[in-house]
Amino acid sequence: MKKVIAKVVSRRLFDGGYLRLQFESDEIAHAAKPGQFVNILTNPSLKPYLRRPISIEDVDNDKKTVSLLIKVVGPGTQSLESAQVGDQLDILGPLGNGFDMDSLAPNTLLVAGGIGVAPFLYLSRTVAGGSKEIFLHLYAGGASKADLPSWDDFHGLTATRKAATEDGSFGKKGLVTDVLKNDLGKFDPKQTTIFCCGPTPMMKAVFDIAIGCGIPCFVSLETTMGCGIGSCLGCVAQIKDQDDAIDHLRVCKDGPVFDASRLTWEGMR
Amino acid sequence: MKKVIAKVVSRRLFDGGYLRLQFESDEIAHAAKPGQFVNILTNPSLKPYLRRPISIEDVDNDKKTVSLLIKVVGPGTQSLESAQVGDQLDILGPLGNGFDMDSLAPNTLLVAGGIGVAPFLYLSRTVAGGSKEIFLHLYAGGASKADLPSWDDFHGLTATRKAATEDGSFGKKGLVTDVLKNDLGKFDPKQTTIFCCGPTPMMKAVFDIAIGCGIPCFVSLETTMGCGIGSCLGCVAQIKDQDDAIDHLRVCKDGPVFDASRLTWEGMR
Amino acid sequence: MADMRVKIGEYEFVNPVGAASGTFAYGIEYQEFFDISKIGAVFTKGLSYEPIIGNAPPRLHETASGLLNSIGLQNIGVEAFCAEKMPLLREANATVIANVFGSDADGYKRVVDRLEREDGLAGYELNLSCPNVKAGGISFGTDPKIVRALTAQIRSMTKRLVIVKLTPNVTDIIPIAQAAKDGGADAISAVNTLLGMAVDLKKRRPALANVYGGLSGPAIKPVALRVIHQIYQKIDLPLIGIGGIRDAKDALEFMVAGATMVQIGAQNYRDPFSTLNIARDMEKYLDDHKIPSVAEMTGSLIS
Amino acid sequence: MADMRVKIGEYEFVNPVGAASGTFAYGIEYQEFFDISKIGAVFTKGLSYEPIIGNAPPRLHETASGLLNSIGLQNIGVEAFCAEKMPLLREANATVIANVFGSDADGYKRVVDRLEREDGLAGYELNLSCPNVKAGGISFGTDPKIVRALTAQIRSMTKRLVIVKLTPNVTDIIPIAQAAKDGGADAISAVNTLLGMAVDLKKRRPALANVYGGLSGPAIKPVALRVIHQIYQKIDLPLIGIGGIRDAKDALEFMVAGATMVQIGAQNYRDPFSTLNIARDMEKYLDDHKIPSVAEMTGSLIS
Ligand SMILES: Cc1cc2nc3c(=O)[nH]c(=O)nc-3n(C[C@H](O)[C@H](O)[C@H](O)COP(=O)(O)OP(=O)(O)OC[C@H]3O[C@@H](n4cnc5c(N)ncnc54)[C@H](O)[C@@H]3O)c2cc1C
Ligand SMILES: Cc1cc2nc3c(=O)[nH]c(=O)nc-3n(C[C@H](O)[C@H](O)[C@H](O)COP(=O)(O)OP(=O)(O)OC[C@H]3O[C@@H](n4cnc5c(N)ncnc54)[C@H](O)[C@@H]3O)c2cc1C
Ligand SMILES: Cc1cc2nc3c(=O)[nH]c(=O)nc-3n(C[C@H](O)[C@H](O)[C@H](O)COP(=O)(O)O)c2cc1C
Ligand SMILES: Cc1cc2nc3c(=O)[nH]c(=O)nc-3n(C[C@H](O)[C@H](O)[C@H](O)COP(=O)(O)O)c2cc1C
Ligand code: FES
Ligand code: FES
Repeated sequence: MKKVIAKVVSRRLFDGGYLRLQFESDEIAHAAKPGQFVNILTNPSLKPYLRRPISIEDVDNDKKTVSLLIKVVGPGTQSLESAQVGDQLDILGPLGNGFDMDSLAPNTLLVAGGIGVAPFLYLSRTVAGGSKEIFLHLYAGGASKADLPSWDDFHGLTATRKAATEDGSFGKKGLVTDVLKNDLGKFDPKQTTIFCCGPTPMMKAVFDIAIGCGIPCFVSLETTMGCGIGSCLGCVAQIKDQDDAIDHLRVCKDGPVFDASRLTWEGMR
Repeated sequence: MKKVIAKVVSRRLFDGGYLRLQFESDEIAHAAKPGQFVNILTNPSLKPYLRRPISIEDVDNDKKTVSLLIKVVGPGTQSLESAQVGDQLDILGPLGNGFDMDSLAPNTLLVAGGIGVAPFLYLSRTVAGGSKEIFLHLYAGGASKADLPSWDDFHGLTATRKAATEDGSFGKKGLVTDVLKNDLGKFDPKQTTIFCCGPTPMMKAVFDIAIGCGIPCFVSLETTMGCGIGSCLGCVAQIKDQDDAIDHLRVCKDGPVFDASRLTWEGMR
Repeated sequence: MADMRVKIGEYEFVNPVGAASGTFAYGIEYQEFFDISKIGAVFTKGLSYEPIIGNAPPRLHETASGLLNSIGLQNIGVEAFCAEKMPLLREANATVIANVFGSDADGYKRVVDRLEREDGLAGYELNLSCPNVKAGGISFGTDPKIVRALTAQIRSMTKRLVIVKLTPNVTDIIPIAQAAKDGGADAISAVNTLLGMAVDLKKRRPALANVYGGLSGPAIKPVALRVIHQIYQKIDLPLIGIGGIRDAKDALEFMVAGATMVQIGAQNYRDPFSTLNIARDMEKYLDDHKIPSVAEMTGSLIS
Repeated sequence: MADMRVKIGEYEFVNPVGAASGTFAYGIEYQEFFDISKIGAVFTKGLSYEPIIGNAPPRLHETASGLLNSIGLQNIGVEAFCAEKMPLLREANATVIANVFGSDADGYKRVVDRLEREDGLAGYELNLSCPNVKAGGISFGTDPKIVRALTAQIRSMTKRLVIVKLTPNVTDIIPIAQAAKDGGADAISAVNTLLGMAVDLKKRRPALANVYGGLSGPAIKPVALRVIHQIYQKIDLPLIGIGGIRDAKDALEFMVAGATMVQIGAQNYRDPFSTLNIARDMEKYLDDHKIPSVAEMTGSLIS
């Protein structure tokens, strides 16, 4: 983990309030693993007060730049939206553990809701470029076509790709969880793992489907972060161990990816 | 007094961190009197929290636009610096009493320190365009030539003009108060009034010179303002009446121009 | 369109948004901006029996998302208020609550006594944050016994609303709030400002001539919300939430936490129209969410 | 170059800038950013005898220029701290002050007792803001008798520095500060967080699972400065100023108001280097102003 002052080298706006920022940092690019994130001081003044965590969406081949896919929702992401090429950003990263690459199964299902698709791009590129024989299957959901801004970038990286939109403007009309449910019969549970990232209700639903079929399910959690580096204990997720004793683990340091079966989901919003 | 949402119609930066903004508001332009000011919500977010008072520097002939001369010193004036032509500003005005035009003497000396010169432009234009025979004499001081950004605008509006800069880069080298002191012998105290606007120590010095010669002296005060419209009682200046009883008057509503002989100067910074 | 009326005691307010004392002058000064009868209530600048010239300047200092002030209770005195402001306030048809204070219990009594002879007031708000001269300058609002006695005294003098305004600068707000209730208050308003200070590093001086001042603005909103919630949990009395309210969302948060009404303070400096606009935006929120009456919001927190 | 050393009791700190408890983990975690022996002191996350899992999430909520937290004192317990963190802290040559607490007086005692057997600690900071279970959950730091007794008890156990950390949520800070002094404290640190709350309007729920939380950040700086100034006027004891410090200017303001040292809290979240950078910038300020020693700043307010 490093603190860097990184230059924005490209910036692209998408319909639906999405933004891709690419910044230069060979330190972060070299160290980055799929599912890790960075924590950005979006505004040196006090609005917002805290840094904002954003997943590493991708790292370029030369490992010089990192790209982020951002949904503009509030003051922090608005500040990022106003960053221009050439501006400097104060960034901590890479943070967290990312996806456990040892948990990749021959069939690995990437289930994404909305902006949750972001970390799967670098994961897919890494797996596609790796030596293990792993089939990736992307299930990406959103309210509308505009909520899948990175869909085309997955071209050639996954074995299969399915989209679902609530308004039917792209892919199947409906929820991505329904598409997933329909497909699960095709996969041998022993050869399958689910990685999931999206809104909490969607991740819970995916987990319910997964345990129903006996498939391991890993979820990437989103909580409000104070420091992003394991110090404040503000970002915790509640977990239970085998004998149901409760503990609190840091999403930033011990996560953000957790085995969903460990979670109580308490206070996850 | 009105609250208007006014469009910036021109913007000019000067060396030395000065800025002239012109905004469109026939309501304020029509009502404005020399020495009045406006109070601007420089930033809809909380930095800074309060509005910022800025003198009306000038009003155009058609009484459609108002111009402001601003020295960029902190968050509020920085926000104004970043305002672009076409942007909208939330402005209250015109505020305060301005200069008492009945106090204009045949010789009226306008003594300005730094940005304090701002309100004298509109005053000079008004007097020059008026019917009374009044000779205006501008004494403008600053640290350096760059601190007299509006010097040329006074061309033709005053009977005489003298400048003093501390570094000697323009006009006389030294303090404007020294230039003033040297000149005062020329004016008949009974036919003379001083209007002064600038930093507190300079205004105090001018007042001391003025009483020494028995010349009435009016100063335009600068205090931190809460509301700008007479409500909060935060901006007060301390005055004493004939029998030395103390009271507090609002700079925004009862001022900003005061007969200097009424002031105790307590807490003026 | 949602019903915006709220009730405290027998009094019905047109909407729950008032202008906080000291941030809206004597009320009538805002009539040039808008029709002040359209807001819930005008809480006047604090009135004492005699005029007070207040503290020496400087009196204001901006802080992060806040404002420190040490006005020192400058006001024109109750007599001038009755002579100069009340006739205009009556004419404007404004709902007026007089914020009153004294340097001792008798001071409060004399102000209310004078105002009882004046038509057109909805009630009194007792500012208990000011220094009790007889108790060494500690503020009235820190001692339950004094709060109860003072409230009871004013209660016995009037049929109008008696609202007790509390200071947040106490270890435990509950005994104080209970004392206000026991004294017969119709409502509690909270909070007044937090005691604070700022330093001018360049000059090595306090930023305020009075050294200490009262902190208001968005910075204090979390403290104010907590105080309202604490009182609402324990004391059965209508509450008026004050502290850092900037918009309809903030105002509704106070209502959800337990307030029946709110007051807008320093935000009036940023926008003289804010009370009116916040009431309008609250109504829009209720309509958008199909909530028929603003009164339903009070205490609707799920915990 | 200005002399940045400051002294509390017999202990000399390399500079007056410490990292506040709960905002710098156990200290050693920051060694990967910079050499932590270069800051005045590391005040560890609050340590209890047994590990504590803390409150349910959500635990954080941003407010205007501030941060509400309800961590609930989660920590690994003193035993794990001694086993896992102390060896590394000793190796890093850090100046470490253990922030300790318990649910009763005995709890504090047991933590200190264990730490007394550990080398490499400069002292203890007693967190008196936490709930006193035997006194119905009211915090220790609100009752002078308890503060005095607790301080005296710890004082009798150690030759190391005993620093008493006060809560600002009290009516009058002076009796509490006096009690800390009477109990034998070497210094007082102030302030801990202000009790606050936030409401999630959309969900009609408290923003924190614990409903109430502690407010920190720039929003509280005026309150913290006032508390330091009040104590400095009345109590002759070194003070450590805490609350909303973002930069060297803020830190120096606390010193001018009376602090001998400062602690940087939530600002560490915005910038993990902030303690180091603030110490550096303070030195630069002193050099620019030709002030030979930082200790001269303490209490240099002209009033
Ligand atoms: C480990 C981690 C990785 C993340 N990766 C990404 C990423 O790659 N791209 C990305 O855009 N975001 C990502 N997020 C979420 C991102 O951190 C938040 O959206 C951001 O902090 C919002 O800050 P803000 O100041 O813009 O809005 P805030 O003021 O914090 O929030 C504004 C409003 O939006 C709501 N809100 C917050 N987050 C979301 C959301 N995700 N979707 C919809 N509404 C929301 C809030 O409840 C609030 O009402 C990640 C979060 C975590 C913890
Ligand atoms: C009635 C009135 C009329 C005014 N007219 C004008 C005008 O026409 N043009 C104009 O530029 N300003 C004018 N001012 C001053 C202006 O209001 C302040 O400069 C402004 O409020 C500063 O806001 P800020 O947020 O930029 O800086 P702040 O953060 O408020 O101040 C930044 C720093 O600059 C210092 N500072 C503040 N004011 C000045 C100053 N005037 N000169 C040097 N340092 C200062 C402060 O002490 C502080 O340290 C007027 C003030 C009043 C009361
Ligand atoms: C400049 C100023 C003057 C005030 N004067 C009074 C007063 O006279 N009486 C009173 O009860 N409260 C007074 N207050 C307190 C406010 O009514 C209100 O309780 C406080 O400012 C918190 O609300 P806010 O954060 O919305 O400003 C004053 C506040 C300010 C800022
Ligand atoms: C997340 C968090 C956790 C904290 N934990 C502790 C703690 O364990 N013990 C303690 O004495 N203070 C604790 N504090 C209080 C800080 O040490 C400090 O007193 C307070 O945050 C004010 O300083 P600041 O405004 O600079 O943050 C904590 C503060 C925060 C924000
Ligand atoms: S965000 Fe601070 S510990 Fe995770
Ligand atoms: S600024 Fe509020 S009364 Fe003058």
